[in-house]
Amino acid sequence: MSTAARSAAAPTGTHTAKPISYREALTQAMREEMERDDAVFIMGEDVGQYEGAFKVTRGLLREFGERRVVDTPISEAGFVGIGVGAAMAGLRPIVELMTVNFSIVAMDQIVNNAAKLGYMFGGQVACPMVVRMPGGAGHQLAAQHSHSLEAWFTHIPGLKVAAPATPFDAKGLLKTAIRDDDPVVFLESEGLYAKKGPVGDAEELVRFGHAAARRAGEACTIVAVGRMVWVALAAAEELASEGVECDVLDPRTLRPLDMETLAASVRRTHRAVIVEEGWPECGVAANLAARLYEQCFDWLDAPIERVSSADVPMPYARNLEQAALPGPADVAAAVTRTLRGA
Amino acid sequence: MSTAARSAAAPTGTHTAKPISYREALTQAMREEMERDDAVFIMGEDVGQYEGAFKVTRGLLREFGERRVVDTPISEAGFVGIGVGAAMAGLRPIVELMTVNFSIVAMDQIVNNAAKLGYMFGGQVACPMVVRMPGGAGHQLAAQHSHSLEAWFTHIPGLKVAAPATPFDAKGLLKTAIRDDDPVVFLESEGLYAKKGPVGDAEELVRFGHAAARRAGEACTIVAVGRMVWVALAAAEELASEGVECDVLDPRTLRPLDMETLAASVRRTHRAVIVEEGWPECGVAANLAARLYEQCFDWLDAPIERVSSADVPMPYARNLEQAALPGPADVAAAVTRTLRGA
Amino acid sequence: MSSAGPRKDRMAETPTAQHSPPARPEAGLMRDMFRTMWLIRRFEERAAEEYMKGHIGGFLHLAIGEEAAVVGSIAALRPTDPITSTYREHGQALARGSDPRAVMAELFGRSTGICGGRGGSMHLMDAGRHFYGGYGIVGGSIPLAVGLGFAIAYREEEGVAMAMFGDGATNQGVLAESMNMAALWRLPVVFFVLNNHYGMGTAIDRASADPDLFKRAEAFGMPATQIDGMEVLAVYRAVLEAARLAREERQPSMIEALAYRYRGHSMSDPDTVRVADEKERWEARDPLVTFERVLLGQAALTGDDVAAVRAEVEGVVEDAVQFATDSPPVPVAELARHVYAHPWDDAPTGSAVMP
Amino acid sequence: MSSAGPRKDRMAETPTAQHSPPARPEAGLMRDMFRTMWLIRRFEERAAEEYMKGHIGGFLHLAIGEEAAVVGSIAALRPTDPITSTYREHGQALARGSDPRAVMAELFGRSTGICGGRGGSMHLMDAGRHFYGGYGIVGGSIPLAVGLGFAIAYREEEGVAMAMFGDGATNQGVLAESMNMAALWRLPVVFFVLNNHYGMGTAIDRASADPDLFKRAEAFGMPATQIDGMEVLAVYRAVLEAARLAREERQPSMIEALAYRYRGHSMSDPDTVRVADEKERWEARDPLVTFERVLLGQAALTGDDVAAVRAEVEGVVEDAVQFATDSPPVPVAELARHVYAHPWDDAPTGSAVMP
Ligand SMILES: Cc1ncc(C[n+]2csc(CCOP(=O)(O)OP(=O)(O)O)c2C)c(N)n1
Ligand SMILES: Cc1ncc(C[n+]2csc(CCOP(=O)(O)OP(=O)(O)O)c2C)c(N)n1
Ligand SMILES: [Mg+2]
Ligand SMILES: [Mg+2]
Repeated sequence: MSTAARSAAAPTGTHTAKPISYREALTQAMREEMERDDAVFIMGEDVGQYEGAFKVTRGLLREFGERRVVDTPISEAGFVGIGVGAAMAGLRPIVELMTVNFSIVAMDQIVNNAAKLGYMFGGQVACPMVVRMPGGAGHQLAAQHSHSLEAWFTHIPGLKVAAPATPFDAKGLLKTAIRDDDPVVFLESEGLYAKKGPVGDAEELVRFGHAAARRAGEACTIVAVGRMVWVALAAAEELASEGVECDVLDPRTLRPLDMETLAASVRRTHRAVIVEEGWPECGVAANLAARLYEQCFDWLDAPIERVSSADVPMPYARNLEQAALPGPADVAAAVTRTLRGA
Repeated sequence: MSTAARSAAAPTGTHTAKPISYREALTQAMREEMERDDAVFIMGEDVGQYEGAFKVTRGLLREFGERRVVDTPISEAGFVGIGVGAAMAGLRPIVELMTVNFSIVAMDQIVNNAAKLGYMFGGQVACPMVVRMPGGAGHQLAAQHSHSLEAWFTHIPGLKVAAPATPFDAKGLLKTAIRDDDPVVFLESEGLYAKKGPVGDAEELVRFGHAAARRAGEACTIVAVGRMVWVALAAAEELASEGVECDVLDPRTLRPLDMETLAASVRRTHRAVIVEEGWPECGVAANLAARLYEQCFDWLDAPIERVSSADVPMPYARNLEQAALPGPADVAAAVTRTLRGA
Repeated sequence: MSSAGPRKDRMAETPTAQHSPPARPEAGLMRDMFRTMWLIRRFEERAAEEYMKGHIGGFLHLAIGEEAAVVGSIAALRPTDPITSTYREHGQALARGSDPRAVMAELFGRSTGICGGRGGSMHLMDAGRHFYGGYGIVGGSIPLAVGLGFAIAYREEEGVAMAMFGDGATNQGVLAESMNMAALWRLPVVFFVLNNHYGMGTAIDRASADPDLFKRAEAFGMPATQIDGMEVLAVYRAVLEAARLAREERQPSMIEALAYRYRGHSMSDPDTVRVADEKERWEARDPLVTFERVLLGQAALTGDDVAAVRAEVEGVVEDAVQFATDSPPVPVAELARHVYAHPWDDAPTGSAVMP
Repeated sequence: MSSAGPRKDRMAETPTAQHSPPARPEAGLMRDMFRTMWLIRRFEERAAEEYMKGHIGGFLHLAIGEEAAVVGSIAALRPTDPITSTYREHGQALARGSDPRAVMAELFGRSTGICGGRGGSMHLMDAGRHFYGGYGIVGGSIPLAVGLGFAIAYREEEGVAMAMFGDGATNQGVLAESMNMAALWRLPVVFFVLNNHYGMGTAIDRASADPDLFKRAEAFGMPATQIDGMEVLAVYRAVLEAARLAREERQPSMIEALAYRYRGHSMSDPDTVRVADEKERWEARDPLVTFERVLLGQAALTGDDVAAVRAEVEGVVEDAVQFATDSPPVPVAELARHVYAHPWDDAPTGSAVMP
């Protein structure tokens, strides 16, 4: 395995000084883009005075004032729609939804307006809006507060969907999202806000549609999304101690999707495990599996394994929640299954 | 091929007299269930005086009165929520959404309340509600009125999802849905309302989780959902004239899903094509493909082909819309691809 | 750097001078309004014919009978004031000055259509004329207008955004959310309810606990009025005042215009619920006839003028139909065009990077 | 034939006689209310401690300071009148008579929890006592209460459904939709807004164009009042009248109870936005202290009684914590239990059928 690839396991940026948290990386991205372009503003519940439910907008109200950091009522459908209207007029709203769970009441605005107006009006207007929101489970927030809706958003043409796993990507992808002329659904992970790592400088954007190689290996390809990248890396670490080296890939954006990189890896390893935090039916893993089979059918030596959350609404009890969520052991077991008979 | 299987190509009921339309089959199911159980009522926009945007509730207001056929304002989130509350209290609401496109404004009620309350309250209450809605495209209704959201609903544990393709199933599945103690998302197809066929009698229910064999063959398995069953059958007809006989399967419900039947067919034919009306990314076809690969990996002689709508918001222009929608030629071509090198 | 917002080529059509509608419309403006009302009426009648012939697909929602509300309101705005509307919006586009050829070609689904054939009757837009589109989800376009108003306030511009929607849309919760935020933030927005007394087959008193819809604004401390939507000058005056409030005092408000659509909900609606009696009562107050009487009375028009207007719009509509008929279809190869603003930029390249 | 609705085993706990709360609460009822308020206060303070110790997970939202609004409103209903609430609902469950052991065990995520450990603090339900649950999506539970009211009307029963929600929830559009339908169909529903002046960190005047939330009902022709939510008897009287209206006249109405939560939004809220001054002003009117004064003044309670009540609830809460601590975890094998009402019935069998 090359040193370059190894270093990717704990991603190190090329440019930056001290590591910062995923949360601060996002704040930094917003601050820089707001400084760069007056059309960029932030809108959402408690993003101003309260500095965000997860403190991602810390300091921004003080720095940019109420014109550009707008506290909203609890009216997601309304203010996402306001974001769409403002974006049509050429502003660049960053709409923060407190969590992905609340995007569901605003879904019509995202799916029927943001995603479609460029197309249905023949390209007369664009919708350069970012809808940021943390998702995922793991904090015993139970059934209504534990969604991972990657699959729903990825289903929709007209949207772009980003799911950063590292501080570097959190910053770099968010900056790309803000400058993008299309509506971007930006899926953060509650469980990663405190995670530290290096970040790029102000012009070091992460382009959409480029997977990241998080670890290199030849035994099996592991594709993991968002927080699951870390679960996959933990599994890969464990497997490595048994001599099984996996290729760990992070698509970073699910729309556009870097199939070439994923397929190239699978053609090399002949095996794949896909790890997602969402539900299994019609999920992201099923989608990636279907597409990988289409491109790698003759190369695959074992069925692709999917590791997803249990097919249940998320329970509150800690032990049940842990049982429902994918963990490193589940991933390692899946890899082992693909190696059976190898 | 057996005669029994052949007859399934143009499905014939065993019990009924003259064929009726898919629309009338639905009306009949509701009428019979309303006669049978006073807890059953219908609620929705224009379901009463107007007799339904697609006339599916024709005659029901006259027969059952305003208590049981309730015209609502254009407030989908509100009245789906009212349905959930009424269902918790033990009524059996049939909520008609004028089309699936409008379910998006009610999505929170469906996903966060109907689907989850049985679980998150530890089984204290159930939600015996049916949410009926037609979906699909083909009438030049453009981007906001052409959704097929099978994948979204199938993604959600706690929901059951039915998608009838024939009048027989429209009636039999709807009756099962009404008597079911769980929330059922009942996806009708605008394009099938006028389709005629036999139906079962009052106690001839179609159980959930049983696929229907629509045509038998050994060359390739075609799995098709909802209206796409007819597209698949047209393709199969065409292919048969060239000597290629396909197994055409209709899952009828996507949750629960009869994987056994689908997998058994694929193990026999060694090839599969999946046809859906929705979008390709994170769609129903990707899901079925992923699951079939898991169960039939060693039997498959060619990659599973997916036939979906184009990955674009639906355009208005007739020629573009036709190009975006899956047709028999697309299905036949996909089958042919799976046979290449066979 | 950004290509978002109205495209430059369409922007060029926009008048640059800030034309302000006068407090009392002078004869020329009234004649324009009269002409526009006739243009809309004839355009829609002709569209209905073409629909019956199968030249137009999808849904076709006609606003025949509602021309006063459409024309009076839009005439009271500046041409740069952004508007959003519903699927019943041929009139809005025409009142804003969109080319009837491009509108008809859109209905025909041709490449010369105002949205390149992708939108159809329900989704007209003319961004260059600040007509920000017709939308199909009831209520869904209302917050977009508030967002357009937000952008005006953000940039400290002078505009006013108008959300136009039906009585039925008032029962979508997003209206309440939108009104609250517009009022809370004092955005320059006019909420214009075109109350035609029906949402599809449902009469307003069967859908709204209180059929006086303008009252919905009160809880948000927002001024609101109910006006006769069959009288174009009444509509003009009310919107002029609402626009002034918005422009000068950053005070959003609501106008409820009472009107009626003569036809069914769409071309496919058998329209069996509404009684003949009711229809006749409204038709007796036809906005075109009423306004013609006013103009003749004020000598702002002569009988000959009326005939000339009707002949002229007849020609315009006929020409539009001919143009649409002769226009080429949208190339199928362009199916995926406009899904994204720049489809090729971000195409995945397959080179995994090591961050 | 149907097993939907409240399960029979829980139903047994329901009192069968239709107990009607009296117009003026007699001493016994007042003492009960006083005790319940203390029970809630101590239960929540104790829950906070257990949360800090890590025995409770997820979010924990305390209603300390809001006890008068919770207890007064529920006391004014019959025990069979259905209620829905939000995630801040320990008090609602306890006021309805739910076993403190089962509630605390739910917070601990144990199998003995009132929802078998699946719901946690935000999702308590006691269907047998017609407490139809705490919900996590702001506003999302409001139409459910209207649906419960719908079912009462449908079956021509005597009940009243009460939707309890916060000031922040009034800005979810679904409230407007729900009020309109309740009023239009004359359903027996009470909309009870517990206005504690904040939605998380946002003060009401920064979220609502008009902070007098009860005005939202007017546009639907619905009676509405604003009351002192710190005074349990004022709350009792208002809800009693609203319930009477609903029960006897099928007239839904809205009550806005003004109150305050002493703690941050949830245990994880640093509560830095609200100023000490404001907190002190409200705490000076603490509902427990105020009510104690009233009861002592009326000689409905003695100082000894007060001490006895406090000692008694202390024991109850302690016992609940002990019970929760000693309770077994939920078996992991039961992870998928209750996803569907009858998980095994419709399991696919794999036999394709030819219809
Ligand atoms: C959210 C939503 N629900 C239902 C529909 C179907 N629908 C289309 S138009 C319409 C009636 C709307 O009535 P109104 O707002 O009064 O406008 P009008 O058609 O009278 O101009 C309905 C119910 C829709 N398009 N969107
Ligand atoms: C639709 C939705 N948006 C956002 C949230 C996050 N959230 C939880 S509670 C809350 C504040 C609610 O305030 P209020 O309704 O006044 O109730 P209170 O917490 O004061 O009791 C918010 C914003 C949510 N749960 N649901
Ligand atoms: Mg109307
Ligand atoms: Mg509050």
